[in-house]
This record gives sequence, structure tokens and C-alpha cells, in this order.
Amino acid sequence: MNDLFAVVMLLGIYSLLSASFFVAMDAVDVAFTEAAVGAGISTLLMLVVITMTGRKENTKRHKPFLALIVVIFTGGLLLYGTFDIPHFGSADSPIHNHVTPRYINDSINEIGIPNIVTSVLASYRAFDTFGEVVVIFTAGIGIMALLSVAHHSEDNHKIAAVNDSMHERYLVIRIVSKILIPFILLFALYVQFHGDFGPGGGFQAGVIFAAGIILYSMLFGLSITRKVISQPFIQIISAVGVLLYGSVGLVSLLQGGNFFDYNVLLTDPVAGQHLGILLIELGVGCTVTSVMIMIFFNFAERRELQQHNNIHNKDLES
Amino acid sequence: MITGLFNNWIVIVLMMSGLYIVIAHGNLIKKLIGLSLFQTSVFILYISMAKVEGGTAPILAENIKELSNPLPHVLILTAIVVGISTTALGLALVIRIKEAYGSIEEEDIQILDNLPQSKTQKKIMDGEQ
Amino acid sequence: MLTAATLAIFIVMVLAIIRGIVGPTLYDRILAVNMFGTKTVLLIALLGFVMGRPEFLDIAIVYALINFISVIGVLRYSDTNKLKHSASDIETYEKEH
Amino acid sequence: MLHLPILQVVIPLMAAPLCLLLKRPQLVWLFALFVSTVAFIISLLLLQQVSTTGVISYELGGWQAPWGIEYRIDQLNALLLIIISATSTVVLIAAQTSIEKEIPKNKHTLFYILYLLSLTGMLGIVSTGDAFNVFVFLEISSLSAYSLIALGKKRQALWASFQYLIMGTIGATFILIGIGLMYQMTGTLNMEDLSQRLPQVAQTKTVFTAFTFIIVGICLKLALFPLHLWLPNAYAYAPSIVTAFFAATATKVAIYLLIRFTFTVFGLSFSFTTLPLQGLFLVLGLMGIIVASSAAIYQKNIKHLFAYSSIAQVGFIIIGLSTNSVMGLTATLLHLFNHAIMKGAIFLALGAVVYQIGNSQLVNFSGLGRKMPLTMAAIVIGGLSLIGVPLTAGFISKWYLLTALIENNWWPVAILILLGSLLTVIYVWRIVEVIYFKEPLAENTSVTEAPILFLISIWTLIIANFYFGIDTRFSVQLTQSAAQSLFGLSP
Amino acid sequence: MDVLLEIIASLCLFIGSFICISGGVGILRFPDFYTRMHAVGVTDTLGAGMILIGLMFYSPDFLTLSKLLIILLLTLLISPTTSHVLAKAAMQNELKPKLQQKDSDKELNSSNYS
Repeated sequence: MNDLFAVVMLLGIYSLLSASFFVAMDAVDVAFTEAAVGAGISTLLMLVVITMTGRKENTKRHKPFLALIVVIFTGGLLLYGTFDIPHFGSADSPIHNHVTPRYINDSINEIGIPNIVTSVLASYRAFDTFGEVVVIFTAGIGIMALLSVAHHSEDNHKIAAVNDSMHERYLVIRIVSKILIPFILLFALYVQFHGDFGPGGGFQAGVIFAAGIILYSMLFGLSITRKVISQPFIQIISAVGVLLYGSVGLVSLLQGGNFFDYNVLLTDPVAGQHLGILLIELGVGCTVTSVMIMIFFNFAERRELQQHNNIHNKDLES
Repeated sequence: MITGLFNNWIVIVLMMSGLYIVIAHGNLIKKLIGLSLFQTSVFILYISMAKVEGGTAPILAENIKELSNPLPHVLILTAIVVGISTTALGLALVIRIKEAYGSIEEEDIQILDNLPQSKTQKKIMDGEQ
Repeated sequence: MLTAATLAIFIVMVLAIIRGIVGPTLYDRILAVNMFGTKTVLLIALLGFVMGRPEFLDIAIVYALINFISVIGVLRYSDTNKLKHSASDIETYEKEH
Repeated sequence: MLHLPILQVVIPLMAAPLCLLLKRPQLVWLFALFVSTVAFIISLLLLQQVSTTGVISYELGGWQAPWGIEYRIDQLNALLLIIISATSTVVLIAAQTSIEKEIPKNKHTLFYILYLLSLTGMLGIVSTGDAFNVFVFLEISSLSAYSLIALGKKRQALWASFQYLIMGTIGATFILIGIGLMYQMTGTLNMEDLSQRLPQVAQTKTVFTAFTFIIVGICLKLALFPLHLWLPNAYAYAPSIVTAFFAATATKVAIYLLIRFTFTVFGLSFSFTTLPLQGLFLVLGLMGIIVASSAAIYQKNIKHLFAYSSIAQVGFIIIGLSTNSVMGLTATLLHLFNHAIMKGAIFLALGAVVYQIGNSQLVNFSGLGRKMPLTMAAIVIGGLSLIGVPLTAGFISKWYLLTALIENNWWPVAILILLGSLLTVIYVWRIVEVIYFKEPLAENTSVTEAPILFLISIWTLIIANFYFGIDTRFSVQLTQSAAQSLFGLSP
Repeated sequence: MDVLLEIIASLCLFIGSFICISGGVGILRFPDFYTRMHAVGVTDTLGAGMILIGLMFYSPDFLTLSKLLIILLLTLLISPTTSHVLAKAAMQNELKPKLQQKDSDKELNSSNYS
């Protein structure tokens, strides 16, 4: 299959499928994230890039033998390794008996929220999550460093003309989206604050919120969206998210605890945990939303620039 | 025996197809797709190890006793974020490569790199016309 | 009955995947992806009931929304002048008839 | 004092988003320099604390070790922390001048942010005691590294960065698979806990596979000989400052991980018996030295040349590891330290040249010995140190390496290593010849000495090079006790 | 009463599944894009609706019921919209339905594409 468009679409299907698999394996939070990220954001980004780079793939393979050897060797090694793995679903394998029992049995007393995934994520292993936020922040900054363009104010109307072709043609979808977008944003907020009790949390909420805004910008044009959410504003929000997360840790340092020790935030340890988790989830939500929007904007802006150059070239030719 | 390890073998097949795509395909976007396939298969490896027979999702509720292991879920949440970050950065690089070289096929890029700069410029111009 | 419905949905998903792979035009694939998405929503909802944890319907809502957004995205980015269906699409289409 | 381990990582981490709020490049530079200096001071304090009180363990979130994430600092970590934060500080001094000509003005702030994030990632990898946390911070440092490399001026930088991204991600995913398999067999992610629980399952096939995957993943990051293909281009086309920073630190961090996993997590008896690791490292190290040094001789671009030389030096370091003795490990650690000093100075000097003439082709260096005497002297001294001439730091580590080999009665290896040094002599001589015995090119007649900030940072490293070449008390003592504690002997 | 609810729910689920499967067969067997789209568009909405209504009878509390209701509303809103947009996009990009594919059209088509 050498049509990249089709490949990306199949990748979207694959992502949905693996998300359903995650639900069947009880990993609801992961399924949530995979659906929002794999089927939503990453498919969109790939599509944007394909429109800029071309749809066809050169069918010629290079180094197929090297690839085959590497693959056979690695696969063989892994296959060899699987023979001593505890069997699927067996309750007596080490991972269910060593560290995890404390999370399952004591987290409700120590942290006080029913979703164990959230309590492990945001309290026991809060630093991993901090790292995760920094990873996504890094990606945002890196993409900005690679793609950000200085603005060409002239000829803006031409870009707008290319851009707006979508919503002039599709009245129905515009109206439906107008109904849906507020709902999407509201739902994102619900996911953000309901993460303690059900599946969800800052990351998922951030992605959904960003998806809502991306939908808006796809239908109503980038320039209009940029008027509401400007690039500097987005950058500040992404920085503020990381800083909010980190400063929860710093405050707990000042209160005399270890870094990310939420017990010392308030006099009641469990209430302190609640507050800490709420704040850091907010930080995660801020950063993820803004970075996702930032990434999409940079990609789409670059695409506009290309179109702009194309138009310009055509003008010169004629 | 077979049923107990079946999940791992599926993972291996997925993982190896991802790896093969990364190495053997010359198209950069295809490479990134292979890479994300490779990463996703690792997610499946982790998630399937967390499952306990008869357990349900690790959210406490009344009258639920067996829970699956929450720790791998946490790890994979982090890994998914890492995966999308890498993919996004890679795509940004692909855009820049397309602009700089005029192609996103590995072979073309290698040819263009080995030519002297002046010739390459011309070649790109030719290619675009 | 829940299990039977789950199975039925599963079969439909397989059919959709086949259409997604076969193509032949871009729009067939979009159609397949869209259908697959809706069926996933149903599958998740059904799975929640089968496993006795119906509070996971949140995920189904997310799927529905994301599915919509990605279909719009596909259309938005397939709908530029540069990207009409390519020659090979037409050829396969032509061959079918 | 209690919170030093976490402050070491969190200060540069929090500084990165703050930079985004500061905006003005000049200000950001000063701020980044300040932060890096603070990190350096903290690492010195940590070393002092470690040598007085022994291993420091810091529990994040107040959760006990296997449940929460633990930071664990022993002498090895402290040494690495010093190497990273010190080179970062020295390199940053010259950064402002250097990027002026290599990176567009509107991206300067972003450059410093990425730089700080990269620093954070490396510090995080080194200080953590949790296997999964290693992966997270590895990705922070890698992602920032990909973007930093792609900021290079030429378009080849983009391609180099993409290749690095593919290889690096495969490596990281391999490590992730290894960690997953390890976790599945033991149920824990904490390194200390792993080292206690792994021996019970050491004979299983799964642990063997996990070990192999982790080693291969790290070797991809390390650019060990057959997996080195991403490195030369990445170093050659990245902005000079980035090259200087990464050449001095990035491979060091990977070697740290290798040591940490083989010695601490899996344990000596496992690592050196299950896999033929000793022989493998020896052969790959030797081949790396010979092949990379020979390749270095034929390079036309000096950045390429020294990039290949870096691969060769990785060979020396790995051979020290393969001896499986305290002496050999001491040599490895010493060479980590000294190589950071030498390569930092060399690549900074190359950055100065690029600043003055715009590229680093060997032809352009002709006659520069008279135009830029201090910079060129730095390159030559760095080269001599690579060869291992007495009075330079390189001599000390080569000496220890040879002693370790002779201790093991590995005479042929020792001879091959001397041969490798001979190849080093050849490529360093090529540079010396061009610099001092050729007439300057016509377009380079008006070139002057590098700016003062460059000279400060270059010569700080050169003086350090001489200092550690003559007064070996600090470095040898530190590395020796670190090596001894890794072998489980009390110092 | 409970038995009655159970029967109604099962009936809804059964009808829904049947419609979904017929849609699935449709997407596979129909000759061209527009007929396939017809199969999917119609059955998606109705089948999903029936299954969701069936599930509503099973729902233990009000929250679940309202969530199902939200999903139902979303499906009712989204499914026809996407079908509409898809058809329009296909039409505008000059994908001709098979039924109209007479000789003159074919020529027109191929000249358009070349």
C-alpha cells in the first residue's frame, strides 16, 4: 500500500482497536488517552504533514535484508524471553504481589480517592508524571524552534481565501460543530475534575480541550482562531502549567516535607493529598492543552506558508 | 501453555512489523508510522501483563474485590505521552526536510547530500518544476 | 443478549476493517474509519455493561467526539486542490467496473 | 542540605519554563548561566555530602522506596553530576557569542530553554534510582537533543537529527521493553529493590532477554561501534555549542547507565556470566577504536573528524569496562571525566573557528596558527591529550587503562590500544600540519582571535586538563572509590 | 415487570445488532461508494440508536442513563452530518456514482483527471 493517506487512516483504525483492547484489559485510563491521542491528535498531525509532503510513497525498499535480519534476531530473542513470563492473567505473578498490593489496599486511606491509577500517577509516582509534562513541554518548544515562522501580514486575504473554502462549502457541518464545540470543551472540564473518581485526568482533558479548539480552527480558519488564542498566550500557558506543577513540589519543600509530599500542604494529610492532586492535574491540563494547540498551530501555519508561497509563485508566472 | 503466552506473541509480531517498517521503508512518514507501531506494541505488552483473571478496572467501588494492576497503566500513560511527543517532533522534522531537500525519500536525501551544494540546488529546482 | 450484541458489533468492525483495507477510493476508507469509530463507541458501551462497570461510558463519549473530529480533519485535509484522488485511485475504480 | 538531590534536577527544570516568560535572549542567557552555575555548586555540595555520609537516598513525595520514586546518589552519580553541570556551565559562557552567527535571532530563547531541558534530562537520568524514571528523563534529554541538533545551519542537520530521532527512539523503546520484562519478573521498578530481587529469577530466559534489550538499547544511545552511524553527522551539523555540550556529556550519561545496569541492577556475577559481555565489549571496543580512528584520518571536516574520534574514545572507555576489575573500572571512570574535559575544549575551540570563518573544513584551517594562536593552541593541546601525552589528563586515563590490561595479562589488547593511539597521532598531526605549516587562505587573511568569552571557556577547560594531568589526587581518588564501591568493596 | 424490561431490552439489542450487521454486509457488498455510504449512514444511526436504547434499560442509575442519552444524542447529531459531508466532498471531488457511469460521463471523467 503506497498511498500514505490510506496508511494513516488504517493507523487510526489500529489505534481505535488497540484502545478497545485496553478497555477489555481493564486499562480504562489508558484507553481514554490512546483514543484521544492515537485516533485524534496523531492522525490529524500526520494528515497535515502528508498534505505538505505528498501522498505517494516510493515503493522501492532499501536494506530489506538488513531489516529482515534485525527483525528476526530481535523477534527470536523476545520469543525466547517469553517462555518464562508468568502466564496471562495469573494472579500469582510477581507484579501482582510485590509493590502493587499497597496501592490497591492502602491508597484509599493514604490518598483518599477511588481511582487508583490517578493516585499512583499523581502521588506515589508524581515525579514520573512531572517528567511526562516536561517531555510534552520539550516537544512543544522543539517544534516551535523548528517550525515557527515570522508573520507575513501582506497577502493574508489570499491565505484566508484558501482557508475559508471549507466552511463556506459546508454549512451543515459548521452549524453542527457550533453546537458541539461548547459541549466538547465542557466535557473536557468534566474529565479534568472527575479524574479522581472515574477514568480521566489532566492529560486526557487537555487533549480533548485541544481537540475542540483544533476542530474550531479547522472549520473557521486559523486566522480567526489565532485572534482568540494568540501564540504568545499559548506559550505562557504552557510554561505556567509546568511551573504550577513544579511549585506544588516546591511549596511542599517549604512546608518541611519532601518534594511532592502533599501530606504537608494542609493540616489534614488526606485533604492535602486532594489539594495536591487537584493542583498538579490542573498543571498537566494547562500544559497539555496549550502544547497540543501549539503543535497543531505551528504545523498548520507552516502549511499556510507553503500555500502562500505557491500562490505567490503562480502570480509571478502569470 | 499456549493460551498463557499468546498475548506476548501477538505483541512480538506487531513489534517486529513496526521495526521492519522503520528500517526497510525509505519514506520518512512511513518510518514514523512504523515507529509509532513499534511503541504501541510495547504499550500492549505492558497492559496485558497488568490483567488479572476476574479482575476489573482499578477504580475502587463497592462490591468489587479483584482489581487489575494499576502500576503498568500509569507507566503506559506516561509512555503514550512520550510517544506522541516523539511522533510530533519527527513530523516537524519531516516538514523541514521536505522544504530543504524537496523530497522525503531516504534515498533521494542521501543522493542529494553526496552531491556538491551547487548541483543539489539545481536538482531541487528541476524537481519542483 | 449483551454478549451476542458485542459479538455482532465485533463482526461489523471486522467488515469495516476489510473495507478500509480494500479501499479502493479515499472516500471508501474515510467511510470505513467513520463506521469503525461508531462501532467502537457501541463496543465500549456494551463492554462496560458486560463487565459490570457501566460508569466507563465516559470513554464512549470521548470516542464519539474524537471520531467526529478526525473525520472532519480527514475531509479538511483531503479537500485541497492538491489532493484530489490520485491517478491510481481512478484506475482501480475504473477497473472495478 | 537535605533536599539537594532533588534541587539538583528541579532547579534547571523549573528554570526552563521561566525562560519562556523572560523572553529577552540576553536576559535568558544570563539566567541560564546562573542556573547552570547553581547546579554545579549543588553537585559539588552533593559530592562533599556523599564522601562524608555515604550514599544519599531521597524519597520523592515522602513515599518509601519501592512504592515511590527514589533519588539515590553515590560517588558514581556525584562524579557524573559534576561532569555534566560543570561542562554545561563552561559551555554556556561561550554560548551567547556562538549562537549569534549560527541560529536565527528569534530562536535564541528557545535554544536556551532546550539547552536547559537537555541538561535537566541528563541530570535526572544520573540521579534517579528508579528504572522507569530513567526512561522518562532519557526522553526529555533526547527530545531536546533532537531539536537542538536540528537547529544547525545546514540542511544536513535536519537529516542528521531525524536519523538520531529514529535510532534514539528505537534505543529508548528497547530500554522500555527491557524494563517491562524486568518488572514482570520482579514486580518492582526501584533499582535497589531490583538488585535484591533479580538474583532469585536470574536463571530465567526472560531476565536474560531483558538484560540484552537494555544493553542493546543503551549501546544505541552510546554509539558503540556497529551502532554509531547516527553520531558523526549529528555532531558535525549541530550548532557548535550543542556539539561541545553533547560531545562532553551525552555519551557519558549512556555509559553511566550501562555501568549502573550491569553493576548495580543486574549485579556483577550475572552481568559477566550470562552474556559473553566481557568478550563482546572487548571486541567491539577494539574494533570501534581501529575503525573510527581510521575513518577520522580521512575526514575533510574537522567536526566530523573529532566526532569519529569520540566514537573511538567510547571504545577505550568500553574496554576499561570489559576488564572486570577495579583498576579497569577506575580507568573507565577517569576517562569519562578526562574525555569530557578534552572534547569540551576541542569542540568549543572549533565553535570559535566556525564563529570566525563560518565553517570547519580542514582546508580553511591552514595558517590559522598565526591568526588565532590561543584557539589553535587549545585544539592542539586537546589533540595531544587525546593521544595521551604526559602532563595532560589523557595520559592519566590511558596509563590506568594499560595498567589494568597488563594486570589481566591482556598483552595483545594493550598493543592494539597503543596502535589506536598511533592512529590518533596521525589525525592530530594532520591538523597540526595544516594549522602551523601552511599559508592562510586568501579569504582568511583578516581573521582575528576568537572573542573573549570563547577564550575564557576554552581555556578554563584546557587549564583543567593540565591540572588533572598533573595533580591526580582528586580525580583518581574519586573514581577509585566509586569503582571500589561498585565492586562491593569498602574503599 | 423486570422480565418485561429484560425482554424489551433484549429485543432492542437484537434489532440493533441485526441492523448493524446488515450495514456491515452493505459496506462490503455494495458496488460503489455512494451505495455503501447509504448502507452505512442509515444503519449506523438506527442500529446504534437501538443498541443504546437497549442499554438504557439495563442502566442501574440515573447517571449512566444520562450518559447513554448523551451518547445517543451525539450519535444522532454526528452520524448524519458526517455522511452528508462525506457525500458532498466526494461529489465535489468528482467521484461519479456508478449508476450514472455512462460512456459520455466516462470520457468526461477521464479528461478531467488527466
